[in-house]
Amino acid sequence: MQEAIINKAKELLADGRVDRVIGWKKGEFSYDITPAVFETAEEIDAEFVCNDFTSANVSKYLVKETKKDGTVLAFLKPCDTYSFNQLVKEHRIDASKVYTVGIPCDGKLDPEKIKQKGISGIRSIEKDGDMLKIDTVYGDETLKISDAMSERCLSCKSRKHVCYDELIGEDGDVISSNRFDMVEQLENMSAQERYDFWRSQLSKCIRCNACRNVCPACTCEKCVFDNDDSGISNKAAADSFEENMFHVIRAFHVAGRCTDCGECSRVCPQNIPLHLLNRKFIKDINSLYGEYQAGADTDSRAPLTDYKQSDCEASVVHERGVE
Amino acid sequence: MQVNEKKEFEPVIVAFCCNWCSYAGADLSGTNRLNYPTNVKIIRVPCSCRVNPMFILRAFQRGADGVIICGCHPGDCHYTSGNYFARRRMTLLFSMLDFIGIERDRTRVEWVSAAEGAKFAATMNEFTEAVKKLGPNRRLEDLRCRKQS
Amino acid sequence: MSNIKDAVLNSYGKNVRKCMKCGKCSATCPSYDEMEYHPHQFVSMVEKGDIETLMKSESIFKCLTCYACVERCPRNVEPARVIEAVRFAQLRKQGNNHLIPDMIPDMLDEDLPQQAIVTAFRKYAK
Amino acid sequence: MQRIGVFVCHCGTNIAATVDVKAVAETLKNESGVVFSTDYQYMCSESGQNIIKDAIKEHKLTGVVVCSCSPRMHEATFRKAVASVGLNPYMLEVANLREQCSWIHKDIATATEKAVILGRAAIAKVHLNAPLTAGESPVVKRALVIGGGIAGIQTALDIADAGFDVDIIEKEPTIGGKMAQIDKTFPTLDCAACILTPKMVEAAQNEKIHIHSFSEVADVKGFVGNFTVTIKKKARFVDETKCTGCGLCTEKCPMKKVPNEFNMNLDNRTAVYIPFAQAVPKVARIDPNYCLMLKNGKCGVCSKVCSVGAIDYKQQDKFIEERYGAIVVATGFNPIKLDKYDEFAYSLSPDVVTSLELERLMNAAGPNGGTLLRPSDKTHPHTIVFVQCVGSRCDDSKGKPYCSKICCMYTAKHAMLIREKYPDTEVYVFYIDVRTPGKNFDEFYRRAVEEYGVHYVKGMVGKVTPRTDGKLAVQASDLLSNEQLHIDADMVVLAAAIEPDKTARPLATMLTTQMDTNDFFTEAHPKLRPVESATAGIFLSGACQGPKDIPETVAQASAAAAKAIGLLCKNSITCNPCVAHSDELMCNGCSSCEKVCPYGAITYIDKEFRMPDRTTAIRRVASVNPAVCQGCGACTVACPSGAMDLNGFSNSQIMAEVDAICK
Repeated sequence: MQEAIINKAKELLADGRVDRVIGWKKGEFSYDITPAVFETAEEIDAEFVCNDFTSANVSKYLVKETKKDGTVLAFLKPCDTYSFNQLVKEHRIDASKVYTVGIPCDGKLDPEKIKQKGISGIRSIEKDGDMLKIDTVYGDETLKISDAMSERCLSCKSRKHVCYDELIGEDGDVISSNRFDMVEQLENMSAQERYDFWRSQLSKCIRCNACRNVCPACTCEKCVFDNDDSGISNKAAADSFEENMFHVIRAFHVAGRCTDCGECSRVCPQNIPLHLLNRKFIKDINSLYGEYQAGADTDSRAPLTDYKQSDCEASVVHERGVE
Repeated sequence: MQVNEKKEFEPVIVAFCCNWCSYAGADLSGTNRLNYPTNVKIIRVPCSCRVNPMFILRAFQRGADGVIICGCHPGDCHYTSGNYFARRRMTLLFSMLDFIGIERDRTRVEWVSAAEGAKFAATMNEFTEAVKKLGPNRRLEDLRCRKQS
Repeated sequence: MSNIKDAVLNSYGKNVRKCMKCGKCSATCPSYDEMEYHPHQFVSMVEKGDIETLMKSESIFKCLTCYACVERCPRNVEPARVIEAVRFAQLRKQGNNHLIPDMIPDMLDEDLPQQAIVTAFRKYAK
Repeated sequence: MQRIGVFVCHCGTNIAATVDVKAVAETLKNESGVVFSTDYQYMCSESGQNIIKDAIKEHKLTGVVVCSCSPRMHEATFRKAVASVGLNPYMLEVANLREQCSWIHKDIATATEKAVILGRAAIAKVHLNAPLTAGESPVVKRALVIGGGIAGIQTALDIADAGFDVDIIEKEPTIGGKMAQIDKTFPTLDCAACILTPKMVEAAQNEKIHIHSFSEVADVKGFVGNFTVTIKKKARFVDETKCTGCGLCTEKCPMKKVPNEFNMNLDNRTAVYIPFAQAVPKVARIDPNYCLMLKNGKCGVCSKVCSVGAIDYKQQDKFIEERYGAIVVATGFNPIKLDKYDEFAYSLSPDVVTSLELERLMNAAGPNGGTLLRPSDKTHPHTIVFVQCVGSRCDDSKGKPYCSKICCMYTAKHAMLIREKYPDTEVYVFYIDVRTPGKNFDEFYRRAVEEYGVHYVKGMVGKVTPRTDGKLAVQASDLLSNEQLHIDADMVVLAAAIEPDKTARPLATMLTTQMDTNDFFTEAHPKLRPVESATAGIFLSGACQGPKDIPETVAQASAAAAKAIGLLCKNSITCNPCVAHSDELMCNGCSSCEKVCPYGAITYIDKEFRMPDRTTAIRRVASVNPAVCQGCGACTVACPSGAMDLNGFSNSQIMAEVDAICK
């Protein structure tokens, strides 16, 4: 797979179809991967990777990349194509400056999960059937792939690319996933239990802003939290309220625009399940205003910039069974 | 912080009222001398769609115990569609606040027309009563702000 | 005096002041000619507190409770319910006009069905 | 830092009785930025305004807070006052101490406490106020009148008289409205057609007036001075420009059993018809529900006989768009449906009729050529019972809560006309109250009683039972003699309540005007602005605003016309400066705001920006047209980055108010 992708990148660079390539490069460890821009075949040969750990969503980087001259080649996993579409819809990406190549994805691995199994000193990881063979400095280990798979990939919503100029491999389908199960579980708790749950989660927040910085929906020229005139500017949470407020406002700002790519939870150093806040909005929107998948297209109206006269009243929230 | 145990809890309630219907409705309940508690303080906005979720969170942060948004009845918005957008925004926000465990009765949307002075007063009485029952807003308040007063 | 008025108004449960004195209740009443005081008079007399007069009148038992007036009253005053409230005020004067249990054995007819006896207590209590 | 002056009004005792105004002024003096604070009996009075003006000059105030009545009442007054001494009018805020404090609270201590907080909120807002300047937008010199009854006709004539073009939209095939159906008018008893039809003709011939008959309003966009209205011209299957109104088609039409709505369905018309002889425009219309050609494609007689070829079976609804500076609503009324009132046997007997049906029965152009006959057997009625207040003055569950206003007078008229024409007929009128406020109205009613011998009975009819002998057994109460009456009547006439036309509610939604719970349009002020709606540029004429008789309707129609003319005379109107604006440095160009804007005021431009690294970049940013923006603020919340903000109600201003209240 990686070979096919590298060849494609080099081919498009060589015939001048694109000027740059956005992909992933290896970090200090094999599982420690960051997005990167490559301008030459040499750079690609030296550093380009695409493996089970290249899970970062590169679509957000195109906001800046398409401001520059020339065309950029982007390799997009199915879930990345939703983010790409959404950004095109919001005029944040100039689609004419991007050449998109859809690449297949069977789910990415989460190094954190592997480490949580007590496996450390990882040198390399290889797939073997539904098992992982892990070579560590302390000897070989094995692990079931499903135990190492990213949480978000376990509840993957779609293996279908919603947009691409070219596709490597076969296209998949939209999957009926179980992604709202956890939201539902929380909904069924009492208010006090929910409060305790979120307090225990959100109090871990260190306001590193990683969730915001990685989010493909958070591409504001100036974030309200950085804007002294917004009235809610806030660099670091000083108390429990502000921990709540930051995440509620962030979730609200991306409501109806969030494609549920799950980057926020992936990058959270404190492992806060932030995607649950976004999914709550998605679930509510689906049930109250009809199924809507942000990024599935580039022309439909987002649920929060749309209305029906027959919409339910806000009191539906108050009329719910469990308190 | 000194708390006078005997004193009845007096909630702080912020009411956002749209200029065309609900603010006029509030005026009408004044003109008709219809009582509602002093706890309710009204902020005039041009339309219910002007109410940013940030305002509501800010109110809670600064120590409000309840926030109510009043606008024209659906279909009667002075700006045609503002209250429809407000309705979606508030529904989702309230649902989210509920999701993180904030008591539902602290938030409310009510449509009050310029002719409904009685409804405005009744709504404010009810809402204040409901918030009183919940007691002080501890789940969402910014403790720093409370201490200063 | 005012106690009776309060009791009547309380059991009536609505607002007699809603009456606009159109007289449609009396216009529609099938027992009109039987009654000394007519439905519209009940409403205005109860409002004035002149209830003793009504309680003494046979009119409270002439009302058929057919609810024609309730159906047709434009103001939803429901005069039949006013009459009913006055009737109850009269019937429920415990100790005054009710039979005393001790009196019953002498009056009891073995053949009388139980239900008839109970009904009779209510109906002929006066 | 602003230099703020606080002015606390006593409003006589309206505020001062419940709020310790001195204490409020004293406490607010200590707020940051407040350099002057005082109280006065009546701030809105000239001397009160002078106190404000003097203080602005003396203390060099940059902001003013008036603690008085509702800003809806006197904000404009105070803005004018501060502007007269050179302070920007938008540097003023009003704290509502009367409607929202003193009038609703009783305890002085808590009311005063609240008053201080309201004052603080206003001060906090003024700190962040910025001077605003109002722009101007042009006025389209053309008016639209919706409804072609007497109200609409009068309004249109007056506007046209002033020299402006005016369009009438009428949903029926002819203008004229309810007045065209009425036989005689009170209190003078002159014939309605004799005074109405000349006006209809005048409207048709006036070159400034353009009548769109058989048309409806399909859509309204825009705002005062610049409305764009889509008019739906419904297919009448007759070419209006060709038809001469000769009536030959109506004579030849084989489909003759169509209920004639002009005569309240008391007789029949043909499928192709002209509503009545004096119809304007006098153009036929084919009723597609009955026309054999349109239903099954077999007939075509009208098309054959029409010498000008006006019949067009393929005609479609047509939509036209027109721009107006002012809109007058004159949608009128209808009698209510009576199926809820079974006790009067309206649906059981044809001899129980509504008053409007009686008008047709008595009219020379009516089903009986002006002779009053019972609909059932066409015999002369000898006893007629009139029932007042049918469905009016009811509890909400039973009918309309309001008085329909016109019934007392037209019933007196009917009773009088019947007694005059048929002295052998006994007429009973059952009333709850007889309401005759109006010039020569009570005299008129008294004449009915004294000169014409109409039996007025204080009481109500409880029940009407049709008997097999054709009589109607009427059971009623006579409250004054305290007896129940039984009358054998030949006819019963019901004074049905009137209600706004059904088209009014959807129209109000399109116009974004307000209605009360009964669907009557709400006026901007019940006493001082009775013919304007709260929405600028929309005026109210006739019974759409509340029940009215003809003289009152005509008076209001002319008043509405005067208001509309006042607007059309202006070349431009001052815009509301409290409009949205976008901070281009923060705008993402994401189009969220554009999607929620009800006025289409937001467009996007590609703009070049200097970047921090001295390069330039072109970005798509939102731009608001201040003449089109009405300042609702929907965009400000839709904007994810907070680039969009609203003048006069900015994010920071509202948050400052929130903070002041929650402190």
